[in-house]
Amino acid sequence: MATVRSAGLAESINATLADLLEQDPRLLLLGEDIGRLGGVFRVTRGLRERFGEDRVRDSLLAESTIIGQAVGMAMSGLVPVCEIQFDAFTFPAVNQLVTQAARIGGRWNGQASPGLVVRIPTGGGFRGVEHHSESNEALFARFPGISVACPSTGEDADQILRYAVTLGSPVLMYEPIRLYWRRDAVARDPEPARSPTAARVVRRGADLTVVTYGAITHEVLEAAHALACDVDVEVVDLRWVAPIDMATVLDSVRRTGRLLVVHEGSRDVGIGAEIAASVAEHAFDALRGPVRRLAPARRAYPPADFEKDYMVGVQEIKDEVLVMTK
Amino acid sequence: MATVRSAGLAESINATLADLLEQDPRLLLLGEDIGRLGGVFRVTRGLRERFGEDRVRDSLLAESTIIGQAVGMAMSGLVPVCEIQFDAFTFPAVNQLVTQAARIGGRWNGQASPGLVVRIPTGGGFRGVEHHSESNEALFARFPGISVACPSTGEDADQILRYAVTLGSPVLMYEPIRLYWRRDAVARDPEPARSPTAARVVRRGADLTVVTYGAITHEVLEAAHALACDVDVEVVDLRWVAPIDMATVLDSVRRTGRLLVVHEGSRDVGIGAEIAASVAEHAFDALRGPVRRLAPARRAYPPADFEKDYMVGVQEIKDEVLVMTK
Amino acid sequence: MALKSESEYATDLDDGTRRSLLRHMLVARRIDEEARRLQRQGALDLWLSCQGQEAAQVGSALAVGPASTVFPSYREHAVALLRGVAPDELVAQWAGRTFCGWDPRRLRFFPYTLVLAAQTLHAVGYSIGQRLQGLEDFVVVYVGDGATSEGDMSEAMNLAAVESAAVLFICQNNGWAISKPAEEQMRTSVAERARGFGIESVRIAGQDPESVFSVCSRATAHVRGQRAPCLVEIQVSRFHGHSSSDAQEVYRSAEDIARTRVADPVTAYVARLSGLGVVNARWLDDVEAEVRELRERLVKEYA
Amino acid sequence: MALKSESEYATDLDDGTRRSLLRHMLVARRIDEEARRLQRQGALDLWLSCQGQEAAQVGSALAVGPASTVFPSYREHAVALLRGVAPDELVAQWAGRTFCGWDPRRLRFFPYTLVLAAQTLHAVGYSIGQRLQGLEDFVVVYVGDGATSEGDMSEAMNLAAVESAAVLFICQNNGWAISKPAEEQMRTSVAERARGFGIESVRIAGQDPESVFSVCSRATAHVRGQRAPCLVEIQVSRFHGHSSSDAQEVYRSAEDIARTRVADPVTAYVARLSGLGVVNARWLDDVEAEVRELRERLVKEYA
Ligand SMILES: Cc1ncc(C[n+]2csc(CCOP(=O)(O)OP(=O)(O)O)c2C)c(N)n1
Ligand SMILES: Cc1ncc(C[n+]2csc(CCOP(=O)(O)OP(=O)(O)O)c2C)c(N)n1
Ligand SMILES: [Mg+2]
Ligand SMILES: [Mg+2]
Repeated sequence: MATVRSAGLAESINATLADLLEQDPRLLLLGEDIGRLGGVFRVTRGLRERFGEDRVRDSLLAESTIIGQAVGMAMSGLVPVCEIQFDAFTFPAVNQLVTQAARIGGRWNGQASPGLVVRIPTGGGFRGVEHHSESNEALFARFPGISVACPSTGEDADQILRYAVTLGSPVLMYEPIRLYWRRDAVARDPEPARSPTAARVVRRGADLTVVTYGAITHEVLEAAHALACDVDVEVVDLRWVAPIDMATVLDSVRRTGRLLVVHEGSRDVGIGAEIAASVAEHAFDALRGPVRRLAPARRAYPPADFEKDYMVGVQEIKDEVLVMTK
Repeated sequence: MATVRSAGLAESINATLADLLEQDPRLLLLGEDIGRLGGVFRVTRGLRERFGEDRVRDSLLAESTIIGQAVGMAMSGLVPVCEIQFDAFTFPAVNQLVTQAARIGGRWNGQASPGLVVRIPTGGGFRGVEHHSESNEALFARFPGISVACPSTGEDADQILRYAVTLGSPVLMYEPIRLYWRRDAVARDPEPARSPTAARVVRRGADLTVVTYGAITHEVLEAAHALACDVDVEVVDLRWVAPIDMATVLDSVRRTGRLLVVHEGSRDVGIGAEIAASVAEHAFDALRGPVRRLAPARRAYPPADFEKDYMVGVQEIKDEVLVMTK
Repeated sequence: MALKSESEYATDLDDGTRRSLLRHMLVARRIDEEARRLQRQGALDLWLSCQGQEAAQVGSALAVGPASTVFPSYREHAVALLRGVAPDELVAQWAGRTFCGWDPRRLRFFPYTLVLAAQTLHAVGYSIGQRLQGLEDFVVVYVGDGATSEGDMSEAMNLAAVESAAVLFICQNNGWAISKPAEEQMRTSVAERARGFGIESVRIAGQDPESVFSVCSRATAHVRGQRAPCLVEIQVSRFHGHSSSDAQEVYRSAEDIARTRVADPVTAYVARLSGLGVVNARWLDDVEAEVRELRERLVKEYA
Repeated sequence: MALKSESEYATDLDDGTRRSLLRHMLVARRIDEEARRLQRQGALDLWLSCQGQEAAQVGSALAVGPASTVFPSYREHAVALLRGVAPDELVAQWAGRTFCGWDPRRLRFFPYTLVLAAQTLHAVGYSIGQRLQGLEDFVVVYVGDGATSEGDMSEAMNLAAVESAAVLFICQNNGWAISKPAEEQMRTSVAERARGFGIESVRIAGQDPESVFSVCSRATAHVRGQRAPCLVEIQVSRFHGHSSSDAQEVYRSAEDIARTRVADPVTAYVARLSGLGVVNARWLDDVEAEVRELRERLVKEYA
């Protein structure tokens, strides 16, 4: 299995943020402990020293304040890039995100286009304590007016961020915590995505399509490589879960005839459901067998000792692919 | 088309609440304006006079306070039945619902089982102003530890409430605003649901299964009756969207070979996606054609003048059924 | 400057300002009456009347001046009209045509927010954002007594205090949040609560537009001078139900409603300025004629 | 009763109480040291040290008495131990075994809440619920300085004030919310903020367990006597980083950290009681022996 070395996600995002701050005076960063400390994951390390405390702002400890204030700043013409400290702490800000940030454009009859980005460290696998390992991207994917990105590499995060700050409506970017410092990755198909918002076929294959996104893309690729002699798996990295690039997914399934969706967020009413349902509607005739989803069951992310049972691993992915293709 | 007269949903819920308050001294009601006023929809009318202000409590104007306080009350052994004034105003309480109410049982290692019900007026079609016509049940359906009910009749609401107060974990009940005072309904198959949490086949049919829930069940039944000469439609009223009674759905689809899901909440990453995905996985071989979903697109509920275009009506349901069966 | 109690403010307004106050109050009252009528006829889906709150709204809106940016709640119709929102633009959202009938940017009067207290954080964020860009950062945000219970209001006060943001909070305490009396919504007052966060505040009666104007002028000067937030709590009366869907007779005593109506700030100010000779019948007729035209245009557009 | 400032409290505790305070402080310190060690060895995933906050925790926990129900935040290890949580039960959640290692109901010490300030509303609701059932309704809720910025904290204070709930809020202000200094988190103090909501409050230094005990005893008497909430803000020092993952050297000056350590409440109280002859070497040895056993059991279970 060919692996490549690359910058960790944290390093890559840090560099992109620095570059964006450099280029656009309207941009500022806002979040708990992002300044002095450089963030609990050190993603914003060094930026306060470089750009000053006005532009790299240690916010109050209140997530509704972070987003509500950012909405106002965006109205004033700034482009706030917020950080929520851990995925689960987005909940106190749900009201400001869903009923306010997402709706300003419509409420202002298109006269306001808030540039607003929210970076959210997400996902498990690092023995986090309660509430520190969640994957809640599907919550926001339902809501109109919000875009949701889930990069699995530093390059994607870079492209997403650069696009997000220009979009004029809120973008949430979910950053997998366990990729922040990971430096080696399974090699990917070199063909780039068609556009900043497009999905990307990261491995070409003929027998079965796996649609995935975020950190677990790495496990999917690993499984695909491990199975290479038996099954030729195509892997689609969605990169965005709202809106979803269904064209790329449908195109792939029409070629392979089989669909497996794999994600780290829990299964029920999740992104996998949306993909499976769309494929079962729009590529029904191409399907050679049932569409399947592989994702944690609908239960709380458990204490660290039990997270292995909860999370989907390379072995389960391999097993699932084999069941579907035998 | 046979229609029957029945008590409106508001009247029915009022009677059930009165009965529950009568029977169980641990039960209390908590919500904005539910006491003196009897609720903005008058669902709790007369109850404060009858049971006193301690048990029918006009809460502070803060949804996080309502739920957070109810969590504490539930810990003390009471069974709070809360009301949120309109669906969209649940958002300030999302944190208390998802990270707290839903997780107490697990956090206490099963030693606490909070009895906690939240009644939420939902849905559109009455020319409501911004934020007053939403259907956000799918948001909560994702989260473990919360059950979500969506009754379409007074009898179902009654059965759901009586079950919910005994469950020992939070239940959200979405009450369609436009059914509060509606007194006539298309006749339903008399066979009752197998259990309080089961879906119910409200119309037997052979050609196609429509899975639906909540207020729009009435439009689905109307459409089914209107098409009766051409297509024999089976209608499944889910009644609960979390957990979902997939057995009843799969059983139906295995008989009819076709699935259409209809709901009022927006389509993407919604309940319909979950149903369609599960059917495409577990009843794939029974399917005679693509599964389809009929639900509003991913955009904000519009101003009243445009709600007709947004909502799914009887005509669209009929059209969809005909397309799928021709 | 520390804010003083209402009685310490001399109300030495010039006659032009006084007439301006009265004119805006009369316009607001008449448009509100027309909107209520339109609602009863089915032309509007809903109406939240501002009757009884005109002195508070006009007095404060005139005091803060046109350079300020206003974040309203949803009942600030008198402020809206004073700011240049046309009557037909004002009612458009209550007729189900749009979420905001006016041009928020041009008027610096932002859209109504129906999710209570959410706008308070936007207001503070906007002020900070303006300041960071070296732009006019004086912001006024309106909020009701009931809405102050929402966490966002407290968070906004804390943020404004910590950032020393140039935000004037105006709480119109009309004694009710739908059916919940303000005394049961809080133990103290909104003004006391603001001080707890480190925000200077004052609580005043809202019957007399001149004292409201004076207090809000000084509060404005304070915010601009100190570049620090300030809160003015204005006690007003709500004449009608919470909205056109609300029958306040269910939860409010007949005497209380009657008492409210007697203390009508509009009729009282008409009487006062007439008595002082600041306005006369001719002036009043002119205003009524002007208003009649506005109403006719409104009726033509909506009825 | 109005709460008085710290100096007005005579500290006329009996020697038994004094020894009890010291004993609990020593146990907490040693268990915390062991937990830090276990974390460094990889036996615990994370540890949030309570070192420097023992006087505040032990003084308050002893004062409120065993009949109270405690809603902790997540750093109240000294309170936990005093309440009867065994050391291995205490660290179980930080070792990834469970979300709560003890029996919350039996100990009336409820699970830690990691979503900041959420527990403040539970505490008030619980107290109201108990009162409605005619049961013991005295509740103590702990919260950090940073967490008070969350809307839930303000909502809880308002609810407690309006309902006159028997809740004692204890804010341990350790000067930091991870890397954010408390002075930048608020303009005033948590105590002042509480008063704004109509809650009696007092702000005290948290070095001396006796004055904490006295103040919290009176606050308890106030809550129980008046059936009204009360807030005690206790200024404490955080010796170590926010958690074992946090290198406070990045954002905190070396002098500040050093200053903190000098003012160690545990060593100071050992010295004081030794000097007064309330404890002697033998007594201290006995405590250390007892603690050694607890530590050994802990290490056996986790290392
Ligand atoms: C978050 C939220 N919860 C509930 C409501 C429903 N609601 C609309 S207005 C209102 C009362 C508001 O009272 P107050 O703030 O005093 O303003 P007033 O209507 O008296 O001007 C309520 C409960 C809402 N709009 N938003
Ligand atoms: C809602 C929420 N936001 C953010 C966090 C992350 N977080 C955990 S502790 C902490 C700082 C808390 O500071 P403080 O309340 O002063 O308590 P201390 O840790 O100093 O005891 C933060 C930001 C969280 N746990 N919950
Ligand atoms: Mg009011
Ligand atoms: Mg702290």
